Amino acid sequence: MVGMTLVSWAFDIALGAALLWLAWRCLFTRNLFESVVLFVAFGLLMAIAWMRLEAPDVAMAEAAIGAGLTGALLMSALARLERPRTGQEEGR
Amino acid sequence: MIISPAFSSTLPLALVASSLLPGLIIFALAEESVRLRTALNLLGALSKLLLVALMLWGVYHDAAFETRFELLPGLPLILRADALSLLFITLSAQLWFLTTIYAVGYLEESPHRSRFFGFFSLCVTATVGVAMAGNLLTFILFYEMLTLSTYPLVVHRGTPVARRAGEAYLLYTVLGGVLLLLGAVWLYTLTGTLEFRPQGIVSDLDVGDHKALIIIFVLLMGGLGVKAALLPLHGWLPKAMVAPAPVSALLHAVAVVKAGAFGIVRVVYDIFGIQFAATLGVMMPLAWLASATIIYGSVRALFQDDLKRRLAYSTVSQVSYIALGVALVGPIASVGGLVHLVHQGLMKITLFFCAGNLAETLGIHRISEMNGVARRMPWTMAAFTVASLGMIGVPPVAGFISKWYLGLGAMEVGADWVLLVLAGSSALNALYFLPILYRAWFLEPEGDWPQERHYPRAETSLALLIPPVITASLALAAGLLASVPFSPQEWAKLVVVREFLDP
Amino acid sequence: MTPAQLYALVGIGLFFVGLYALGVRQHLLPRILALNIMGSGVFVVLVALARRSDGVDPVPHAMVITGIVVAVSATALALRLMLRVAHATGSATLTDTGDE
Amino acid sequence: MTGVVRWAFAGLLAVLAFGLASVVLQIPGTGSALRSQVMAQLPQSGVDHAVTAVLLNFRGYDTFLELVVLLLALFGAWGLSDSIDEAPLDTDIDVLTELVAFLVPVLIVVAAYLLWVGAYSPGGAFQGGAVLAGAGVLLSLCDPGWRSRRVERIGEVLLVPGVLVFLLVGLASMLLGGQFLEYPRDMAGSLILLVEGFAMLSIAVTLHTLFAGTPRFGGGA
Amino acid sequence: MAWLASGCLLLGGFFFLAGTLGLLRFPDVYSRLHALTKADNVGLGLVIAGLSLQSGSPAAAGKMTLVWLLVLVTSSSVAHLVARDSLRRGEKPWSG
Amino acid sequence: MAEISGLSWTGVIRQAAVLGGLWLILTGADPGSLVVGVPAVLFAALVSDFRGRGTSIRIVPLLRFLPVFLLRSVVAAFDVARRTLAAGLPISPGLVSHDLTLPPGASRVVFMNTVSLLPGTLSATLKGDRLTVHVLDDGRDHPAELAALEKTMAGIFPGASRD
Amino acid sequence: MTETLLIPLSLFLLANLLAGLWRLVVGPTPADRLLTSQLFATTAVAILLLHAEWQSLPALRDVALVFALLGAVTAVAFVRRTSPARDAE
Amino acid sequence: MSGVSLLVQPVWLILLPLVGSIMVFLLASRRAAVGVAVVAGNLALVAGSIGRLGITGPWQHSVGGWGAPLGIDLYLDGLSATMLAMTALVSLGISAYSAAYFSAAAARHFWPLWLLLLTAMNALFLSRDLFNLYVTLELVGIAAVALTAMRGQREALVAAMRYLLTTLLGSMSYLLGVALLYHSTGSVDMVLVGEAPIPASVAAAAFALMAVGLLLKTALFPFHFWLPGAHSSASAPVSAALSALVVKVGFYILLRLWIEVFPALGDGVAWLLGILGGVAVLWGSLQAILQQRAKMLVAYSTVAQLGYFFLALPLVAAGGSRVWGAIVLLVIAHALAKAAMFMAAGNLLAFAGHDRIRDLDRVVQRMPLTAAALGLAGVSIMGLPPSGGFSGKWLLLQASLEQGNWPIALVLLLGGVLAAVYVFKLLEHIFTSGTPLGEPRAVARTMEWAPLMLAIGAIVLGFLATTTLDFLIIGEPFVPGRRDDY
Repeated sequence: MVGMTLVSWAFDIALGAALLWLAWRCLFTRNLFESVVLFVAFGLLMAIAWMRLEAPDVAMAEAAIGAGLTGALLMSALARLERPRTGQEEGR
Repeated sequence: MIISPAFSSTLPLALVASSLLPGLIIFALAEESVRLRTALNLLGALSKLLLVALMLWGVYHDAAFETRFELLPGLPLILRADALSLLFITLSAQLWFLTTIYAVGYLEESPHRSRFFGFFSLCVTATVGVAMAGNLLTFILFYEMLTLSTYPLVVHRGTPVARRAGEAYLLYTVLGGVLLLLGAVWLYTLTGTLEFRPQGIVSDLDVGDHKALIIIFVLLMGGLGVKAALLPLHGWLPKAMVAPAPVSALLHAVAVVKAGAFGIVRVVYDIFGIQFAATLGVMMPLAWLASATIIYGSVRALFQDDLKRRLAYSTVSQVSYIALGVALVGPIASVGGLVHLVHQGLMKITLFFCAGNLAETLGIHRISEMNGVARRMPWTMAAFTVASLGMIGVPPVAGFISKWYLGLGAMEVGADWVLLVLAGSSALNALYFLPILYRAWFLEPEGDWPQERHYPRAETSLALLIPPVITASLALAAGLLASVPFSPQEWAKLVVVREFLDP
Repeated sequence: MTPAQLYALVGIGLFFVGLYALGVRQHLLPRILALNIMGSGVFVVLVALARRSDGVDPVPHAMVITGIVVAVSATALALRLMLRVAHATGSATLTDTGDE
Repeated sequence: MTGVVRWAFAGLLAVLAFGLASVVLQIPGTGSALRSQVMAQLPQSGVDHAVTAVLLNFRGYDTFLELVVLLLALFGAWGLSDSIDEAPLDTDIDVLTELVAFLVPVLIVVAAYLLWVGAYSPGGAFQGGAVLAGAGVLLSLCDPGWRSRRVERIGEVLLVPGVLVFLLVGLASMLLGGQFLEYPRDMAGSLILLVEGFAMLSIAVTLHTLFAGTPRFGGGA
Repeated sequence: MAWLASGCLLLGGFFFLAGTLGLLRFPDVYSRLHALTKADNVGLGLVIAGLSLQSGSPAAAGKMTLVWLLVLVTSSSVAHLVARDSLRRGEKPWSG
Repeated sequence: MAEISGLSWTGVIRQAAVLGGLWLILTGADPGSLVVGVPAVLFAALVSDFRGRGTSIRIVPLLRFLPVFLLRSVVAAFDVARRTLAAGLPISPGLVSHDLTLPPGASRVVFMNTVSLLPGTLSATLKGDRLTVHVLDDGRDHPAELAALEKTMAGIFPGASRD
Repeated sequence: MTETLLIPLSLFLLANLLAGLWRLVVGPTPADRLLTSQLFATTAVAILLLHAEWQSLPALRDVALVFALLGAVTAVAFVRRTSPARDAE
Repeated sequence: MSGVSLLVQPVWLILLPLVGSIMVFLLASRRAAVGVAVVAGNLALVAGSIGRLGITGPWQHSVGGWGAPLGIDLYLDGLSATMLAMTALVSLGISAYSAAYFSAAAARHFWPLWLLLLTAMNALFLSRDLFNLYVTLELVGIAAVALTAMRGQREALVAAMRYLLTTLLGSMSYLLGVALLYHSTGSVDMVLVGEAPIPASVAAAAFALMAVGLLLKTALFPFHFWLPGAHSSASAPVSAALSALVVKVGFYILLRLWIEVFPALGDGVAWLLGILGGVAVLWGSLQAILQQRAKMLVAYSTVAQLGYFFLALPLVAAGGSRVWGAIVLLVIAHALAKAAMFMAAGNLLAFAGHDRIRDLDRVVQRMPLTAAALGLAGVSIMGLPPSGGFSGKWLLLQASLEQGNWPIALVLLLGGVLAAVYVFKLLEHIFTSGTPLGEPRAVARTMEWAPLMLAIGAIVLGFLATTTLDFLIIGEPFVPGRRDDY
């Protein structure tokens, strides 16, 4: 059982370290696309972290949002960022 | 005489409203509705005169007029008419009436008249409020309102010079306001009240607080001294000369400088109590300062060629008579100071009206242009002459009465050096007024006037002519009939008796 | 030290990594991502500490779900805004302060 | 930011992080916070799953406001609407269209499943809504033309009921003598399902609109 | 049974490793796609098979099979899409 | 059978049946779930049919193909594993073209996806009817394998013969 | 027996996944990076399923389901939004 | 529950503007009319709540019927009612102004967002649940950002972006603090958290996090960097709403936290915030004096005026609810005056087509009502009598002198002088003559009356100071833990 705990710890430590490293790399790489993909990957690992924290509800929300929709949102934004168009001005 | 409480509490409000409401309505009026505006102005001025008369009668018979409203916790807004307030209110009500007439004539066809008369009315409202303030908070409220309503009048013409004058005016008055505020709040933390009471509210404080009290006194005097143009704080006054003549008249004779002087009287009498202030040892420095201002103003006036500037420095000098009278801590000197509040107002407003007439009718602004002007405008110069002589202190004009009481009062308290001040000041007054009179009456005109305008009925428009004539007459009357009941002198005595001698 | 505490520390770490990036990076996209990562850090703290001796407290889970919805809404808006800024100024940074 | 400032900033943050970390370690891990109360009241809540009970009942007000946040983000995004530049549709997108055609019905069913399962285990309106929004996003991605005028109008209308039904249920519970959102105990389960159902629709439409934008709306009335 | 389950799981893990190694070692995006699509999907399938054998619950097994099916469809489609995308970008396949 | 547009009741029913099965798997056949399940499944079926994606499938050839597919998938995985683990990285990739006989639509897509899962092949791009396949080992006889697979597919999808 | 395998295997898968990060960081093409995220998704599904068994949290299977479904969304967004519409040549 | 008591439930304050927002969103026309009607209705509801508060004292509403700590409680006492009343009044003025200000196309975006902002602020003032406050804070922040960005100009977009990043950062920091508190106390109800024993280090960290988050949103120096850009580049009614209301929200929460949750805060914190407040007063005023554009000047004036709220914090330990009352008085006075100022500045901008101060002398005097609004609002900002600003400053000055706290007194006075300088920098342009540069555009009457009425409100507040202060202490909001009696 001690072995099990050790493995479990190893899993948590690896996951935690990976999360921190991903966050760091995601925020400090100069390549925006890499940032975005790293962020998606970060979301995936976050979902695993929620799982480890016995929060399946949160894991599911994170899976749907962090890994799915946010990724699409970011990709879409990135695409438009690199293909600029003038937005319409309105109001005053 | 029995006055119902409801009446006695609404009368002060009515007095304030009689100029406030017309003022607010005038703001909303179109520029073209001259008649309505004039009618409103006169209506307000007349109704104020009427209310003042009513109040004079009441106060003379010991009636109390008071309105209270809780403004801050434990600090009400108090409007109260006592003898001292009425001295000031009467003066301002009368002069407002006359100045209104004068201003209607003076500003004919100039732009922004609605704005001008609106602020003009607010200015008078503030003056009335200052006069009736029943505590220091109320006083400050109206005192600041006075600042705000006179600023637009100072910069009314909108020229760069006017705006610079306005900036200077604001700089002085705002800083003064800060000093006043600080002093008032500090005082309140010591006493728990700011109400004006005969004998003051601070005399029973610990000796340990006396040092603080002295600082508070200095702060309050600093705040009030700005408007009263006490020596280091007078800088704004000559600059403010750029304002239209009725404004100058109002600033110098009635509203602003008098509010400052009146405030000094109030603080000395009803906050500190004159005897206590004397024991604090703050009165002698005030007397010295006032004396210095008197001499300094006169000397500066001597070297001005611009007529209004000369009159302005004369104001600096003359207003300090009031402070001096109070600072000497004697009933007789006090009468002199208080009565000068009225007398100086009457005389100085006459002078400014006349200066305005010269500028408006002939385009004359400088003394060196005044040669022979009396031949062209005898009535105006007659009024000017009466007022100048009064300023110098020639009997029987009102100014003599003031100086007489001041001199007597000084001797009574053993401050003989004041006589020297008075004498010196009078001599300087003579030095800067008599040459003007000489030029006007005895020298030949040097060709055409700078910008002459002709009027069918008289030497100038009647609206411009009548007010100075009346004020000159009043100044003369105040001197001649000084002992008649309700004369300024008698009323000043009443004030002194009630607030000074009665325990 | 428990795993919960480990994750709480990771959450703190994420919060500060995000904060540092928010302060240092110029481009708006990493800054928006930084806020999201900071948010994740906070959520992790909230959920990690919910693992108590006697079971899991569901209230923070509900809070975090609410927080995630709020975060995604804000992110969507921020991305929109970033695009408009980029189109209007020609660069997706805030170096051009527009304070003139 | 210059190097020195950067290092100073990093150092400061490091110090703060260590401080905060030590504080977090001091928080007592004992005590059950609100767990015991949630568990005690769970039978009254109308659902069997604690998180859903908290989200939709105990702290339903937060969820209500969360729907308002979504609506707000949408209104805000509309104010910023920009011309949308879709990649032009190419001719041979068989794999993509078939993938989407395969996934969309599955996503719809799974979304409904998550909604239903929320009463018993993890899941619920938000997760379901996100999955459903995924379907919308896929549709927008592979076929920008799918949002016809009619679909758009339906979408616009569907934005609202999430908040509105929640609100009406809350008001009804007030009229029945309770507080706002105090469901009658025996109806709580059905009411929560009702609220969640509409919330899911609105969440999905909102998330999808946030992704896809609304070119028409931006043009003004 | 347990042995079979364990075997499936281990084999699944092995394929995952292979997929990752392929991703790391293969020279271009196309060959990496091969590695990923084939190895990881089969790896996942084996893991799922092992878990299904282990849990013995048909409901769980059904759900897991469903998951596998979905992953299969999406990842093969995505593989195609990514390959097409790379070709369009002018990404030359590695040769030799 | 497959309708390009409009509503076909058989299509809806077939879709509904498939999705209903999905629902039952998801919920573990909980009868209480039908309150949500029935409308959701019907709605999803309608949506999918509105979009004209109904396709009929022959069950028997499908069942016959499944084990083959599974086996070859595993083979494919082993193939990849072998190549990645080998020291010399024994691959020689290349592109192979293949002209499709399957018509556009589901069958073609299923074919392409299957190609990607089978050993050594990855459907890379499609232009018109010409499918480009990326192969890991260009030495093998890919055209034949592809043609065979296509034939199997045509058997599974009855509507997909090209004549 | 199998029980004891679950958690080491998930740790192994995690390590696997982290190794994949290398590809994510070096790229070189966007497609390579995206591929890695697909690897992550698949591996994460496996980890989730393993944990569902091990932690006795069947709900995690639903999470895995959501993963499997929505992992495609990012990829589709990638190919549709960032890629050129036609061939480069 | 009788009909009347059903109607004066606090939830209506949230539901009415929310439903209104959805309505104007769905409407095809008449958005402004509906919007103004909703805001007027909101004022009526607030009046009703105030009436009930006067009769029955403070009351609470447990949403969902659970009650804290499991559920969320809404709570209304003198303080929250005062903030609600302030919001209702100012937003009515802003709404009237906006009805004339926005074109039909812009109105379509403005009204739904604006009513949601009102919803959010009402919800925030009613909440006493720390997590619920986070949600409402986000609502307020996002709505404010969206409104800022709505104008679409370059500066507005950049400023909105910076604002968004700042406000989100603030929310995150706040939420982390909430997380620490929740896990130390097992509750997010303010009163319960305040009563629970919290380890000192945790309390300190939580307070620091929450305070920094809120200060970012309140733009206390040195966190004010985002404010001038955002407040000056937004459209006039939005600027008014941001400066008058939105920045107060963070301060309000901080105030509640200070009293309820962290009553044992040491003098050090008060002094730290006080010093920052003092610097804000001086720095903001100086910056305002240096500005060349009217809206920037007014925006920096907000930085300065916000400083007063914090400047007074070192006094509250000894001064108690009197000092709090004075601060709240200043908050209200600033809300009224600053809204008026921003709308007046908007009129100048609309009329002249620019807001360069040195070229304004041909503009201001053409709009006497706007000039009057500027002047009266300026009176309150300068702290001259009679005005709410004066009353507040008087009370603070009194408290600082009573406690012998001279530095604060001096900053108070100096701030007033500096305020006079920048206010008159604008005002002096009323009194010049000349023809306008370019073609002036007429401004709708309501756009002139709305700021004037608010400015008059700021003056009238000076006369209602005692009433306000008496009302404010219903339920003793400034005494920790007193709210459990109800």
